[in-house]
Amino acid sequence: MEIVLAILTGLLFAAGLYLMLHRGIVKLIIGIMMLSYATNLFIFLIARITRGVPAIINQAKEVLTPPFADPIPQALILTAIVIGFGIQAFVIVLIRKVYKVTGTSDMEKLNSTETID
Amino acid sequence: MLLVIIRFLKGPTLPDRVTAFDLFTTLVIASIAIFSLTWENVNFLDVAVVLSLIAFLGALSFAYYIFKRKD
Amino acid sequence: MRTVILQTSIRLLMPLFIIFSLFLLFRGHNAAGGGFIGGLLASIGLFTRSMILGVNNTIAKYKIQPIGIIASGLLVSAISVISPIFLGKPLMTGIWFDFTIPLIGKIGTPLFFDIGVYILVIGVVSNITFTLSKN
Amino acid sequence: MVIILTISLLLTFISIPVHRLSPNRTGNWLSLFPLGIFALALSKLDHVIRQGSIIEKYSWISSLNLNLTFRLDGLSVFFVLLISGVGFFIFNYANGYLWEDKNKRLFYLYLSLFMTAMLGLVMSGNLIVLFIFWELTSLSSYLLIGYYHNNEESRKSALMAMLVTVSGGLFMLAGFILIGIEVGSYELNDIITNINVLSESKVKPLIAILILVGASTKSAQFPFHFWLPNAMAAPAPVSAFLHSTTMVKAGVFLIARLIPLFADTGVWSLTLIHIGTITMVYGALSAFLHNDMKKVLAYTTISALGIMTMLLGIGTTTSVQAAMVFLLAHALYKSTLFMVTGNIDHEAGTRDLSALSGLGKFMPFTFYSSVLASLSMAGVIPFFGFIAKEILYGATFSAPFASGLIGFLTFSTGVIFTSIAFEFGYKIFTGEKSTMPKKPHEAPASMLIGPIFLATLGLVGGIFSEQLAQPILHHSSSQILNIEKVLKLGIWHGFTLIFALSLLTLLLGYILYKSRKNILTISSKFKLTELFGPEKIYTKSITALLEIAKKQTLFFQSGNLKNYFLVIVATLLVLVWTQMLYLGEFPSLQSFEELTRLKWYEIIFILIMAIGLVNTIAAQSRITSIVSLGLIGYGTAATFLYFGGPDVAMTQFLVETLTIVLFVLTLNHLPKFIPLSRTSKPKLLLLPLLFGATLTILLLWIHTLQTPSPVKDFYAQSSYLLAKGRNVVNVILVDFRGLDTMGEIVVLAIASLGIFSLLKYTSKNT
Amino acid sequence: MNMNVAIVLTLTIPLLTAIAMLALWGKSKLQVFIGGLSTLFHLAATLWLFRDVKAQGIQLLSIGNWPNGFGIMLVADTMASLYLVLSAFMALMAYWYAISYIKSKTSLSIFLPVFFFLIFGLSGTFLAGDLFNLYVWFEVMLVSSFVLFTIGANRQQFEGSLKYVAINVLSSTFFLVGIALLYGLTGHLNMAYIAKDLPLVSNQQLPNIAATFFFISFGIKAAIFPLFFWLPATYHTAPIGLTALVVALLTKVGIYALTRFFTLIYPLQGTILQTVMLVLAALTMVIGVLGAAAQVDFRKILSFHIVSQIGYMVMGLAIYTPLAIAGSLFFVVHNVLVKTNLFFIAGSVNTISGSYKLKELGGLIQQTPWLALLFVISAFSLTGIPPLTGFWGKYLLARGGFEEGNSLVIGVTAISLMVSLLTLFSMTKIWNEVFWKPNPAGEQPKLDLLNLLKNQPGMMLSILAITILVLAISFAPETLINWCNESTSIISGRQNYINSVIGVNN
Repeated sequence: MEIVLAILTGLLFAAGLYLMLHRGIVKLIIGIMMLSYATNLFIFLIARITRGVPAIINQAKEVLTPPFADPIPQALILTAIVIGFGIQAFVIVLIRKVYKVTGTSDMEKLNSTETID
Repeated sequence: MLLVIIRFLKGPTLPDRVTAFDLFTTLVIASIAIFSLTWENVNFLDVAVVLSLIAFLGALSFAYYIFKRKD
Repeated sequence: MRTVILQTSIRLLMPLFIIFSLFLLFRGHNAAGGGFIGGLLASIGLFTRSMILGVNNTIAKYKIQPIGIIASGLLVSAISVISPIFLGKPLMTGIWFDFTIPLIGKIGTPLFFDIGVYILVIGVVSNITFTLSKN
Repeated sequence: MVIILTISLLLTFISIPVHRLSPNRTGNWLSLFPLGIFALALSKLDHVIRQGSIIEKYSWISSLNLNLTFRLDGLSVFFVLLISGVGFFIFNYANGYLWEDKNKRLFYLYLSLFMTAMLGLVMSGNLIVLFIFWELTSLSSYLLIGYYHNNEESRKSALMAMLVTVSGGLFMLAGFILIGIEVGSYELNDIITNINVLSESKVKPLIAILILVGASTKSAQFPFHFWLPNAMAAPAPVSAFLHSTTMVKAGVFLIARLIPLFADTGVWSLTLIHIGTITMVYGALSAFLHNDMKKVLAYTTISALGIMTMLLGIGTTTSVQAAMVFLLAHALYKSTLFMVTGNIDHEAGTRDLSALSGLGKFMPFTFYSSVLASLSMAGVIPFFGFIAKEILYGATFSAPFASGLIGFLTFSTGVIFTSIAFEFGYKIFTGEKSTMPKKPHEAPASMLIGPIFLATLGLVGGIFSEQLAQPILHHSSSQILNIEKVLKLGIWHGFTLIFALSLLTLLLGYILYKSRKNILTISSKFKLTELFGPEKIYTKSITALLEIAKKQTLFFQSGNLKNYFLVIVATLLVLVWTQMLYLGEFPSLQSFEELTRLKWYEIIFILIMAIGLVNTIAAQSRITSIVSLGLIGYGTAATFLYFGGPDVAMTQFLVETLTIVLFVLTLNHLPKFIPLSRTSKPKLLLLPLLFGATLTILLLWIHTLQTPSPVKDFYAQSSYLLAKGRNVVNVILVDFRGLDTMGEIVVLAIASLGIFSLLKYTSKNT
Repeated sequence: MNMNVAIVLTLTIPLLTAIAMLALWGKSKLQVFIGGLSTLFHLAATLWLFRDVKAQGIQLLSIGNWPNGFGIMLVADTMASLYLVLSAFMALMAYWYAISYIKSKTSLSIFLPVFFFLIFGLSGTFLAGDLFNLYVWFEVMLVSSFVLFTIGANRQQFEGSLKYVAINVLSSTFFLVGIALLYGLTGHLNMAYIAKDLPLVSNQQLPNIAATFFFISFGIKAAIFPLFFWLPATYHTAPIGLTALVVALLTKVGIYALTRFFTLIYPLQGTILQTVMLVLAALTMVIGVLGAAAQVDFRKILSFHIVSQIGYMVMGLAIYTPLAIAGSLFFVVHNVLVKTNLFFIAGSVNTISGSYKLKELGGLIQQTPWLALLFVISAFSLTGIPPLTGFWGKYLLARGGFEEGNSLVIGVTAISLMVSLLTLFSMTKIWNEVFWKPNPAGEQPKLDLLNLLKNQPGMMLSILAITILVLAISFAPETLINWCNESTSIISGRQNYINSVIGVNN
């Protein structure tokens, strides 16, 4: 399973980056989102995955006994997802603005800041 | 489930895909329910409930979009 | 989007959204859930309502001032973070009260922190969605 | 010595207030300061001569072992006297020269700053302190050369001077730092006491070269000389002060200062002799070929500086003494000539040698000083210049090697100097009055005091050389080499070969002067002055630099985000793979065997995600790709769920839905996909695939290692008992790692503020 | 119990102020007043913390009172507290500048809360003793800067910020991957624990690879070649008053993170990355300064210079001798002060003349000789003319480099000296064009210091204050050099840091 998921993660990374390399401004944001899935999966998988046992202490017990899913990456992912959400929402609105202001969605045409004049 | 995916891939129109997506969500909800039964863990069921509440919104927003586009 | 079915159903669903979100919030410490998830659910509810019944209607009904909500959410969290200082303990030290409330469980600063998160998320999401749909 | 610096610094600070109080007499008032310094230095002279150097040491930066050390010894007292003495006249001169200038208050500020720097430079007893003042002279010289900043030429010349001298300074700094590393101190005294440490150092020749580069740029040695003629864009007082008498001699001073350290290094004296000789000849020839009085003077200065460098390089007792004597003689006549030129330029409106004649009637005092200075320059008895020339010839013809060649070249230079002296002292003042832009008249008094006094001093100093110059010069040169042999100055040494040469110089000089016009006509045909030279290299390299700068900037900073991503990721991958392959230790395949098996529903989800992935990339419409993205998002959430993360899954579902809804809401305002984005697909796919593959490999690799996590175990143990929560993930979020969550909600708040501001406040001014 | 009140104040003051700014939305007078007080208090708190650290050594705050290593820890050593004081000082300056710069009320109402969130993020970044926490602080800081760059935006601002955001998203991705790798290798997130356990990892390549991810991620933030592209695309687009603090500190946060990571967690000595960093430092210096030489816009020149100067700091780190790292730290302080001041002056020039383009400017030496003087001090300090601050930075680095003796190091150090010449070249270009050249629009009315203070009070005050500080450091660098030395002795003796964090429980 890990191999499959690892390959999938790799593919997600690749696809995210690939989309970010496109000229279209919408693909940029889709790429960013995909990259964030990939990152989350990566963190999730870095600790060995455990099927089906969440890190929730049973009503009858006082401590968590193995096997259980490593809660730390999960907590990290939660934070990362939320931060990612904030940034993605901002970027979505930003590209909408960029498009509205510049009238182009071609990243290669957005280079007025780097001319020498 | 695969049939849903085929519909999704083939399209051909946007509403087709959206409907497929909605159906897909329903299927996910169902599978979570089954999963939760196999592992005898209630926590997973909550996820299904949440998903069922919000799945509605997804479809709604696409409908909204299609609505607006037609205007 | 003002079809009667939708309008009626969202009116019915709204309390469900709110109640379930509160349920998730308070239960979060012991089972899946928590302030963030609860807040998201509540705000999605609000958002759905505003899509169907209109933004202004929703704002009017729930008297929403997003910036104010964000501020109060942050404030609640910040207070729960800072308050242990006054007992001479480091930031965020969990302070628990002895009594328990049925359905919610023990009351302590981490819970307040989570409530702050809940409020903030509602504020943030409604801020984003309302400004977006108004624009 | 600190008192001297304090006075000078005070001068810098009060120059502007004084200007405010007395705008027309600023220079005169301020000149009292250098006069005071002169008197002070004179009062110390006796002490220095009798009891040796005075050293004052103040701790400055003890962690760097850096002290503010000042020393007043034979060498520095000579320079202090020179600087303050000439400085006194320059301030007065400037008062007249800049009478009508509206912005002169800054001029005095710059000039006093320069004087402070120069005084500090010659008195420093610590190499780093010396360097600080060294750079300050470059800086103030920059400001002074660019004083007429409305003129583009001035600005360019100022920049050129600064770039050349500062770049030399950098070499010098490197040299000083190396000395500091080798010896462990920057104190001149310590270095001299530990001379053997330096002598044994392997890098000593390198240090010598580095320092010589610094000295050469400052003292306008070939091939760094070209900034000096250009620096003539400065007002005349600046040229008379900085670019003939003081600053350009800083390099000579430095060489003299460091002779005790490097005299035994072959490369040191060889370089000095070569550079000095070339500069001397080159400067003299160039001077001869120019007609602009200031340029001519600049080139003769270059030549004279070459002479001093060469003399210091020869390094014998006589030659070092000759260097000091010549330095003084040169300072006296050259500053006079510069001021004379300034007067003529000021009152006649031109400084073209060929266009001037018959000025004597109109400017008698200027004429007087010019004649005297020229006579000294030509080396006529009994002027101080004569004494200098005698001892100069003596030193070169007795040089330890190649004395014939060096002596001959020096002699030829002397001839050229003489011919130029005829121009300055005779040609332009006599004969019929030529046509000039302005009606010539005598300069005001303050512009005459300096030239008259200094020129007369050239005469008096010659006659009474034994009484006036000998003690100072003896001590300055004995300071350099620890010379016991007493310097004897006098006019009459009997009919020696040298005396004959002196006479011959005058004669040949006159002949050369007479034929100058013809030679110039011929040379102008060949455009000798515009031939390929170091200045061309400078201008060309500046142009080339700008060209390269522009090209590389447009290349790297192309404005295309795609390229930026490519470069960044490529850098990452190159580094990661270098690291990976460097040790070449890969995990065996067997270690992967114990991985979890697949379940059927997982396969379906992974399939769905893969389909979503492909579909997102391939999608032709935006909505399709967004829906497919949602598919992946849900798939990811399901994965989290299956592997024990209900909280994460729930959050992912919610966030996913919300993001997609946001997306859809803005979709109407977003552009459609552009087909041109699909032009170079396969090529673009390569890097992302490699990137993905790398991360996959890393992920699997990590899995082969078994790492226990004490933190995880602690959370499992104490989540309920200590933090009173059964949901460990949530407890981590709100308690164990609550600060993360605090930051996270702050991020959300800021992002929503940002969206608010984007949508609300920018719609108007688009 | 580990608690330092100064750390608590350093973090809570900006947070509470930001909340207050949100709560007082629209009441700008009151907001500005509270903000002013709070920046002062924040500076006081950081100074207090700095004093504590100097007096008692490393200060800790274990958030949630959990045993060390299990909760999030905030750690203040000399380096961190020095950075904190610096950032608090710059915040104060930027605040004065901004409130007199920003004329629009709507911009101000967004600016104020975000500005304090930014300070919050900055303070957290320097205090973080936990890698993931560092990531969170980074994001707080970045999102604030995204917002600041887009307030009241024009076309250029939008374009610039889009690139800025996109590249930083990539950087954050690498950061997270790096954190994940280190967690996978050591099972810890606390930096001191990772530092302790990382050498024990059986595999030797994976730590190197993880370090590479961090290098790239922090390198992007610090704007090292070839990762700096976002900077010249962005920095010159937004109004200086709004983004001054970002411009002043963002890249230096990258340097801080690099220094922290490569001295504490992954000692750089003798690794491949050290060589890579040296080479890249040289390239950064050269490419940056050439970029500056090519530009003809006041702010663009300054932006490219930031890149060039970053090269010096990275060089100091990569040389990895105590003196060089101290030099690098000194250089950071110097550069933050001087470069920000130059940006401030550019903003002031823009307020006077209405342009940043060199060809549209001119004659300012006649118009405002005082501003010219202030510019000269900062500009020549930047180029390393002694005895101004830049010289000491340059000197420390050069001495550190030459002492090291390795030929590559010496080569890079020599390049760094040459680059300072090119820096001089482009600084004099600004001086030539803006101050010396006659104004193309003809002579302008004079503005003496009093006029300036009346027209742009906060702006001039902050410029003056920074200049005075720069001069003070120039003539008495002893104290700062000592502090830098002390910080680096703690860096080199990383055991001290590790012990302080771990030791309390053991």
